[in-house]
Amino acid sequence: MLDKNGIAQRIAQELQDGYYVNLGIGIPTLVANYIPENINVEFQSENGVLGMGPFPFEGDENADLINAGKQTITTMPGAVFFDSATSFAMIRGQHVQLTVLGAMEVSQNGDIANWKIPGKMVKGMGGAMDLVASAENIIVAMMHTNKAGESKLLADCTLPLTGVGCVKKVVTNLATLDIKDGAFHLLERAPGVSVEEIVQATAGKLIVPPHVPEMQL
Amino acid sequence: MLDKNGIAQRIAQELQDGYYVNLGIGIPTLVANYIPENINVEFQSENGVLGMGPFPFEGDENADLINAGKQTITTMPGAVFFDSATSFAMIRGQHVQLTVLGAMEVSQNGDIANWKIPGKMVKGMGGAMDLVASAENIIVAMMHTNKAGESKLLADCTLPLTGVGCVKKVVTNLATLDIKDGAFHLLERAPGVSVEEIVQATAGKLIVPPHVPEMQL
Amino acid sequence: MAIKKVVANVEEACRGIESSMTLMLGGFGLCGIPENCISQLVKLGVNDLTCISNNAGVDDFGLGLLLQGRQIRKMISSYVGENDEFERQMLSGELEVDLIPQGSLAERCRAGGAGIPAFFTPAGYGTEVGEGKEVRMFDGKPHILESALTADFAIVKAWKGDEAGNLIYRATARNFNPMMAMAGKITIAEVEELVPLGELDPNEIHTPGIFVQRIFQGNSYEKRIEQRTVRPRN
Amino acid sequence: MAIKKVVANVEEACRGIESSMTLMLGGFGLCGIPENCISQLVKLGVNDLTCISNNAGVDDFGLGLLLQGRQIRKMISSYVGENDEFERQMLSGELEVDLIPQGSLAERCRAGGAGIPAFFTPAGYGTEVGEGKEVRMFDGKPHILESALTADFAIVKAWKGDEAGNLIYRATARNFNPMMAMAGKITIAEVEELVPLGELDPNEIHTPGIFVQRIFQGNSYEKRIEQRTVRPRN
Repeated sequence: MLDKNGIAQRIAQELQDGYYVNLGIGIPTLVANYIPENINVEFQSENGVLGMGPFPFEGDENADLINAGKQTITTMPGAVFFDSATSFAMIRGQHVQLTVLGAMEVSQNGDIANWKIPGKMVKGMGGAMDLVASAENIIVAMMHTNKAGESKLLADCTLPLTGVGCVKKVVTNLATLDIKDGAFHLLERAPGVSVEEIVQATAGKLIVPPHVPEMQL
Repeated sequence: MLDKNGIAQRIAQELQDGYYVNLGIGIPTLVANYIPENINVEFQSENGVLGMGPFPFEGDENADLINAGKQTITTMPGAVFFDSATSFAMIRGQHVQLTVLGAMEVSQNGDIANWKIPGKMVKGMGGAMDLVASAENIIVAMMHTNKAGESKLLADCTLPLTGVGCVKKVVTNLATLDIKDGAFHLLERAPGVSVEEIVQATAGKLIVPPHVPEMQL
Repeated sequence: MAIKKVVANVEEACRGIESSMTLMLGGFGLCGIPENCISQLVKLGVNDLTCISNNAGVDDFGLGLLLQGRQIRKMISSYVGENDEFERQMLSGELEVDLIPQGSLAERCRAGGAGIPAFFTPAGYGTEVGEGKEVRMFDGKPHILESALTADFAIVKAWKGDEAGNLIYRATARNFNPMMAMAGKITIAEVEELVPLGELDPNEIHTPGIFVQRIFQGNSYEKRIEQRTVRPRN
Repeated sequence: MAIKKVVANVEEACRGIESSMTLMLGGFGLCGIPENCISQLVKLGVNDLTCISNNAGVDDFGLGLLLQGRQIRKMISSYVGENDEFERQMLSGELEVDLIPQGSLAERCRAGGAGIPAFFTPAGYGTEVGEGKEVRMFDGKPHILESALTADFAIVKAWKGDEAGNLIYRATARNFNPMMAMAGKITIAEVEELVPLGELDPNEIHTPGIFVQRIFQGNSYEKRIEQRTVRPRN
């Protein structure tokens, strides 16, 4: 079974040379720690920066330089700042090649719910709806089940949707899955996880091929 | 009767302190020569500059610095450059207080035709359609009649339209006129021009008040 | 000569802001917010405000200060609720909240300033954001029609500005400020450094002065950091 | 590390441009046009092109060079006809011309790059530009629906650019270049000065490199002036 870092590590394998990537808050942020050697990728933060670097050294924080998670950051050579309209022009115009997001629920037809729980405090969707509606290539990073042990991979989402039919791949603590033709397709098992465990933890329609390899991390 | 400079001089009286102004090619360009003392106005050129100054001194021409008429220009302190989308955001968003344009025909309900003569070479509307569709305050600068002696102030335009119901004021070599309620309203006679001459030269519906003052230039 | 927009101070800058008005306020989180004007709004005590701002500040800073005084009737934002008072007012129904996808919010402000009354975007289709909105297919993909936003006053914060109202922002403090500057009937800019005409390179300006009606040099900027993340030296 | 976009020369930059493609070309008149790439298009001899460009050059410079070789099937522009060959081809029906209000042209390119498939504008309502287009009232005023423009290749010219494709334009040579850079499936930037990563201030960049796929340093810029207007020294 993977922990959060393992999920991030597996998703990092999806990075390709020349990708511009938008990482959501939470597990997705950790993907930046596992960029494969010998490829160049750039991280876009929707508050208006391309070419983010690591966190600043203590004392070097700049209140005017943050990421979408409102964390202080630095920039790399070749970075650029822009306004929010231009930022979402990049996203909506499909200039960002990969978006990695967390989710509360994903359905077998690629719907995603990750912004609102009725009856609880609603914080808002931020840029998530723009990202999921426009990105060609969305990977959801999440735990396979919620804290109550219920599957987050469902036939239909029960929570208010963030986007419809947009998720193509999910990486969880248990598995890597593709979404197509109205079903989850099991691609890989997390280390030490059996197909049976994944079947048990998946409420939506799951296609299991005869052989399911274990992830190589 | 006014010449082109006289028309420009009369229109310059409409300038008010703090106005951003877009001047079309031809007579409108001359308005910049008659800015009243003690007021500040700024000229916007739709190819991407605010704060135009005079033509450059010989030898100082910069191929990268032109106005919408493709003439080499200079800038004043406080000038700013921007792209064409931003430029028309200023125009369409009504941030420009006054637009002065030439015209081939103007109708009594404020329609304007100034871009195309069927059967002749068509050069295009450039920014004219955006300007007339959006400006709150459009003044047309033109000769009262065409070269054949026919009125350019008509009941209806005969040429393809540039915009509908948008012109509020016309300054010609013969007169200053407002357009409202489906008619031209005679406001002023050009120096030495009689009301009768203006009536003769105006094909559209013309409202003539009992007293028509002569322009003060 | 350039048209000058300089006003003496924040009091003069905020003149005319009244209760029940719609205000746009630049900033992302606490980054690039118009601190001086927010303080002045508290002082003026105007209420029943509709505030268009990507976020709503924290309990004791940014728009949180206006929430404390219950000056805001309605928030139009993409992400809110970093503060308890906000949550209390929202759950009790005192505060109306209209949540908008961040990209649509940015584009709707730009559209308001650019004279584009409406545009189609895929963001929010099939969600509650799309409810009641016109849907149209483009290239086989559903889009919803979103309308422009404008405000009685737009209040923005820039790094440098000149007497003509030309503005330059710094790093990610730019965010929503440029679009909101375009969309205000009256736009107020507070700047960290106000410079004479001619000191800014015309090629480097982010917001042309034509969009700005009043500019003044702010003071005592706190520029609070919301999430201080650092790595150790060595 | 930043994603590098540098190609060796204009030949490499224009690789893949084929007959019958749609190209966007930046510039206003002869100001800010991609001179090197236009020469290369002449050399490649591609034809049946649809060219989206505000203007069409003059007889012996700019897009006029492509017209001479009858490489263009269709021009999408706001203002054309500063050259005789253009006029001859247009009147004889060899050349198709689609005239678009300049502001709508700029906004349609931006929309193409920004994923906005359509928007409403007042420009052209009641004229032949509005014929066949959807009309809708906003605030009591009629608007027409305009659609986004994109291109197989967008070809832009900048003053400075870095290895990551970040671009800075100079003065009014900016014009249509930034929007077209956004709207190309592949965007080629030729620059007067190509600099290493880190030499451009991230705060002063006009076109972020994400919009640019290929960049090269052009040479022998003629930068012809269309209307040389001067005042005498004295």
